Amino acid sequence: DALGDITARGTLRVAVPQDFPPFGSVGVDMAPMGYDIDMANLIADKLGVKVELVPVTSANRIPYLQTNKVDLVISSLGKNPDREKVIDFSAAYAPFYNGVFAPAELAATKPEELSGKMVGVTRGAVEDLELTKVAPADTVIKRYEDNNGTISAFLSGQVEAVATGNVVAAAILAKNPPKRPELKFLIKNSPCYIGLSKEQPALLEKVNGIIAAAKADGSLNAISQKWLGTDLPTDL
Amino acid sequence: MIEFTTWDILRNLLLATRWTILLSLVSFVGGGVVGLALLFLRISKRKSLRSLAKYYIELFQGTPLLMQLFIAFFGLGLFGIDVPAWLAAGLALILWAAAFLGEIWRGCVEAVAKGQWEASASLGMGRLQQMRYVILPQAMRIAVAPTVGFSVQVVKGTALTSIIGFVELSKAGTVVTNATFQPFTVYGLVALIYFALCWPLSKSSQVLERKLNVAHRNH
Amino acid sequence: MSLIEITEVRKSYGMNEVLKGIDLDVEPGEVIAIIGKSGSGKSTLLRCINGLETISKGSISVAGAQLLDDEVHLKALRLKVGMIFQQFNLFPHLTVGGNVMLSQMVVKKTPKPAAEEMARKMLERVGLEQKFDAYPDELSGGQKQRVAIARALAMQPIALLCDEITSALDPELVSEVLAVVRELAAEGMTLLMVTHEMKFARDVCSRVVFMHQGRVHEIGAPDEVFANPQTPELKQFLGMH
Amino acid sequence: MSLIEITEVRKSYGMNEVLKGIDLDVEPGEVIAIIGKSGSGKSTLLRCINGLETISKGSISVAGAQLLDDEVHLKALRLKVGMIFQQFNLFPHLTVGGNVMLSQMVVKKTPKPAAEEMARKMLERVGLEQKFDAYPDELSGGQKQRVAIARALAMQPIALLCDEITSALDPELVSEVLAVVRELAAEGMTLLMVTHEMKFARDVCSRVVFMHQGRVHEIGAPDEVFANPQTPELKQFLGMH
Amino acid sequence: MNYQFEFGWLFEYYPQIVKGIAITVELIAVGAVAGISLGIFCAWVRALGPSWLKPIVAAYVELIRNTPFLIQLFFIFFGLPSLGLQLDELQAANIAMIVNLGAYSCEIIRAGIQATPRGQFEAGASLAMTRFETFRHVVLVPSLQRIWPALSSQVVIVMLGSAVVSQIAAEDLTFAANFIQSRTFRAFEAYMVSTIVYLALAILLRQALAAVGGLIFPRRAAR
Ligand SMILES: Nc1ncnc2c1ncn2[C@@H]1O[C@H](COP(=O)(O)OP(=O)(O)OP(=O)(O)O)[C@@H](O)[C@H]1O
Ligand SMILES: Nc1ncnc2c1ncn2[C@@H]1O[C@H](COP(=O)(O)OP(=O)(O)OP(=O)(O)O)[C@@H](O)[C@H]1O
Ligand SMILES: [Mg+2]
Ligand SMILES: [Mg+2]
Repeated sequence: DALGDITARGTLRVAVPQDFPPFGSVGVDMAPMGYDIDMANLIADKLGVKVELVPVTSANRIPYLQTNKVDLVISSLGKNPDREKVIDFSAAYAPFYNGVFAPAELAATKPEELSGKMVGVTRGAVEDLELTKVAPADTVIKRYEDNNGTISAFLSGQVEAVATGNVVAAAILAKNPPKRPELKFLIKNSPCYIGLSKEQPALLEKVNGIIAAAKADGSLNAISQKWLGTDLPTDL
Repeated sequence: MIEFTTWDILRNLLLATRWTILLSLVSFVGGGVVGLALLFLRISKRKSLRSLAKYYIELFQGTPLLMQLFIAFFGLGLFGIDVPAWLAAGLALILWAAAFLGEIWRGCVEAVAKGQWEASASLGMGRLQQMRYVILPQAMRIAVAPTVGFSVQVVKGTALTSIIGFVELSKAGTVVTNATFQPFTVYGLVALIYFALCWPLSKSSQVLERKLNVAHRNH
Repeated sequence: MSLIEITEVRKSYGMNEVLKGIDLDVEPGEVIAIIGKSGSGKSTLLRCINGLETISKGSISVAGAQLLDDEVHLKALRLKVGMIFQQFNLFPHLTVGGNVMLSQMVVKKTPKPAAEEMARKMLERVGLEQKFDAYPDELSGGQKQRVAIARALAMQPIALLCDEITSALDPELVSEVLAVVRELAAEGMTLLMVTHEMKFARDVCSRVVFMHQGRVHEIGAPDEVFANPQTPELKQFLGMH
Repeated sequence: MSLIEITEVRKSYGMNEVLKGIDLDVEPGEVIAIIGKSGSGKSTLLRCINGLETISKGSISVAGAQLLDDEVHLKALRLKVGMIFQQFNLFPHLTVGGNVMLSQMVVKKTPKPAAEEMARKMLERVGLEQKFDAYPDELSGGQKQRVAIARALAMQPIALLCDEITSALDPELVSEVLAVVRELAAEGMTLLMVTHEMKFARDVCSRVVFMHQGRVHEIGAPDEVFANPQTPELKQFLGMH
Repeated sequence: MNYQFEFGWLFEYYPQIVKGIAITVELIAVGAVAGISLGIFCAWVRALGPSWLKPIVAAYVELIRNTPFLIQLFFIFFGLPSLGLQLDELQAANIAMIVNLGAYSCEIIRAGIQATPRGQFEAGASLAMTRFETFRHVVLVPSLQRIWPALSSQVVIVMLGSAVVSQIAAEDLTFAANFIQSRTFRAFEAYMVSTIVYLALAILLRQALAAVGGLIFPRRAAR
């Protein structure tokens, strides 16, 4: 069983993003840092094991789990029924509001107004699935391999708008990029969950316990303050 | 927020280049070993072994390296084999390089005059002895230039491992681009580093080829 | 029992029958010249005796052992019968000494010093002891062929097969190679040689085999065969020279 | 004014002066044979006249126009002077007809039907009208050379340069090519030909030029030159034949 | 192994695959035609062209041959916009493939040109053709014929290399596999199907190129 393996091994292997600030990005020393990384550390800490961070992309994080390359996916993973068929989800550990972002000059206040526009999104992410549902048929959706691609495409003007998390856009804005992603409208409130392999009740229970405890003792809120600059929403 | 200086960019890219070099070496050496085995199969007396090698080569030369990487990475896991990115990358590159090296070397072995096989046979040597003492030493001379030439393809092939998440030079390039918003500079530098790795190899391959053609001496 | 017994040997390439039933017995110490037009199957016959080609029918035995097509038997055969080629086929990456030592060390597992001693002795025999450390491409054609002979001799065969060993040589170099062969013959080596050197065949050989269209067309002592050819084909062939 | 005026022409390859001051005037309709030992500069002279080599000193003019080393002048010159080579140099990827039509269409912009008509006429002239659709590798050497002649003629040159055009041919094919040249001469074409066919030179040519060490050593009517050579060099050269 | 293979998704997603194949085929068709044309031009420059152009073409060829296609692609797609040159992903992919094949085929074709007997150039010249006309009408076709097998292999290699254009969201065959994988989580099956399709495409492409060779080279011209 997975929990047994982890304790036996003494390390917790966690899939984390490195292209998705503020959840995961790199510092000048190329070391991963962000909300998800802190979360991974917190869980490993509570399990009493070392953490091994495995950088993944949105597109490949679920195969990582399916092929048992990692124990947990803490990679701003959103929940939907398709995914629930193949993996299990913990309780939510972070808030996430998907929205469509674009420079000031692009006018769009609701999905219908994306008609004819070119929108970049990361393939396989919740934004991709949601946007595909709500956008009009003549919206051109460009699906990039990873968030690096999506963000680069937006910043280099290859797409007019991107669909991503509000905090992601905020993190980009904070770095004063050449193109400023401003929120046009939200498409989904899709909190982040930790992904686990199916049928590992012991591990799931343990992780949920840790999340609940972290919510209760304020350590999760501290992470939120550090990376998102706000308190955790109460409904999480 | 942290600011990257150009030096930070370059330093991080160069650090990642270590992986590119290591991965290239592993693929090239591993590919060489497997390629040698393929070569022996390819020129074996048994038809079944020959076709086995032929289909292997056909398969690996006929499908994208990228797909081979994907399958090594995601596929092997399904068989319960735990493959970290570096292992999948190394494995796929080794198998891929072996297909090309095996084929290059077969050409070189076939370029050795038929009389050499006959003379060594009539001296009582077995097939392996013929290969070991007579054919390979001559084929190796012919093989040096194209083999060095192919090493350039290997170095460039390692760039694809970025797509299965292995952080070598190319992946570092995308990650740094996203932390700096300077794609032109970053990809320009990445290209220059690759050029600095590959160009000496291609140049020496050309020089070797010319040398061997001009001085057609055999020792 | 003869040293080499060739019985009813046939060899085809695809539909093309190149040897059409060859019978030939060679006694120890005999020197046999094989002559005949281009394409008559002379090389093919030698190559079959050495196992470089597999025969389609018939049998070949050397010193009582059958020629069979597996590595063990082939190796045993080739230890008894050496072969020398028109194109020398020296190993270009080895020195002259290395050429002569290689198969002793690899095939017979002779230790290096013994192999070297043997190599020097054989090179001396062909008059090339001073070329021990030269590479093949530093030698003239005649010297190359003498090295090839030394290389074959170093394996101490009981018979030697020579396929037009002087045909690739400039005329002035032919005699130095033939001198070596003549000496071998005098020392009692069994020799089967395809040759166009009629004078040499007449002087040195004990028997002459005339091949024609894959058959042994005439056979006999050189005096008979050359002075008194029986068939119009041999007459015509000799008339060409 | 002569058709071709060669004045004080010198040509060096590096330090090696191959033509050492050649003077030669060719009148319209003349047929000139150039003879001489190998290496005496015969080919080089022809190649200079055609602008395939640039001359180091002196001048060459054809029909009044100077030979200058730029594409416009060279093109004008080569439209006047055709050249035929020892090695035929047919274009292997084109049919015989294509070979003869190509330069008309490319250089002169002749429309295809007119070019084809001309090609057929010229091929008829060399007796190969039935080979229009054959490819060069289906022809004998003599046929190839006749196609090369037709190809040069199709450009309607006022003079033809021929460099040993029969030397690469088997003896039995030489006469079919010479017959074509003989006819051209009879029709009044100006011809400069390097040749080893002394009998042909004697029969057909109006003048013979003997070159020796990069100079015109003797020149004159064939009867004089062949019957009564003045210099020991020419005597020796003719003695060779 | 407790993994259950499942290919049911093929029915739902086959339009994606068909579209992916169409784009891959479009990429290689355009890439081959334009890339080989570019290669011919560059080979002409390097073998016979004006000397001021030679170093430029040489630098281009060396640069492309010694950097990964993926990086060239990123440079064109993400990098060039900061110089004001905005290309969509298909244009970028097309250009990257043309530029890539151009450099490789340049070297291959140049070898073919250099193997042309001197007499062919001289025969062209003596028929009053300019150097360029001689190249165009006399030298080119036999040169191409000489190196056609090598060139064909290179085209196949570039076709297989095109798999990375999915990285810039060009919806080629690999994109289709990745897309399906991200929706169905059937990574292994999706990649296997696309690998088989690539293999089939490679075999077909090889045959198509041989057929094209048969059309443009009517005879054993080269030697
Ligand atoms: N490997 C082969 N495959 C097919 N046919 C062959 C092969 N080797 C030889 N032959 C044919 O066998 C016939 C006899 O050839 P062989 O070389 O024995 O003749 P030869 O008497 O040695 O002639 P030469 O004097 O020219 O060496 C020839 O018709 C030849 O074409
Ligand atoms: N491209 C070249 N570079 C250097 N030297 C050359 C070149 N072409 C010819 N030569 C030299 O010029 C001299 C004259 O050569 P040319 O070909 O004109 O002689 P030729 O009279 O035609 O002889 P042949 O009867 O053998 O054809 C020779 O010494 C030759 O070596
Ligand atoms: Mg023979
Ligand atoms: Mg000449």
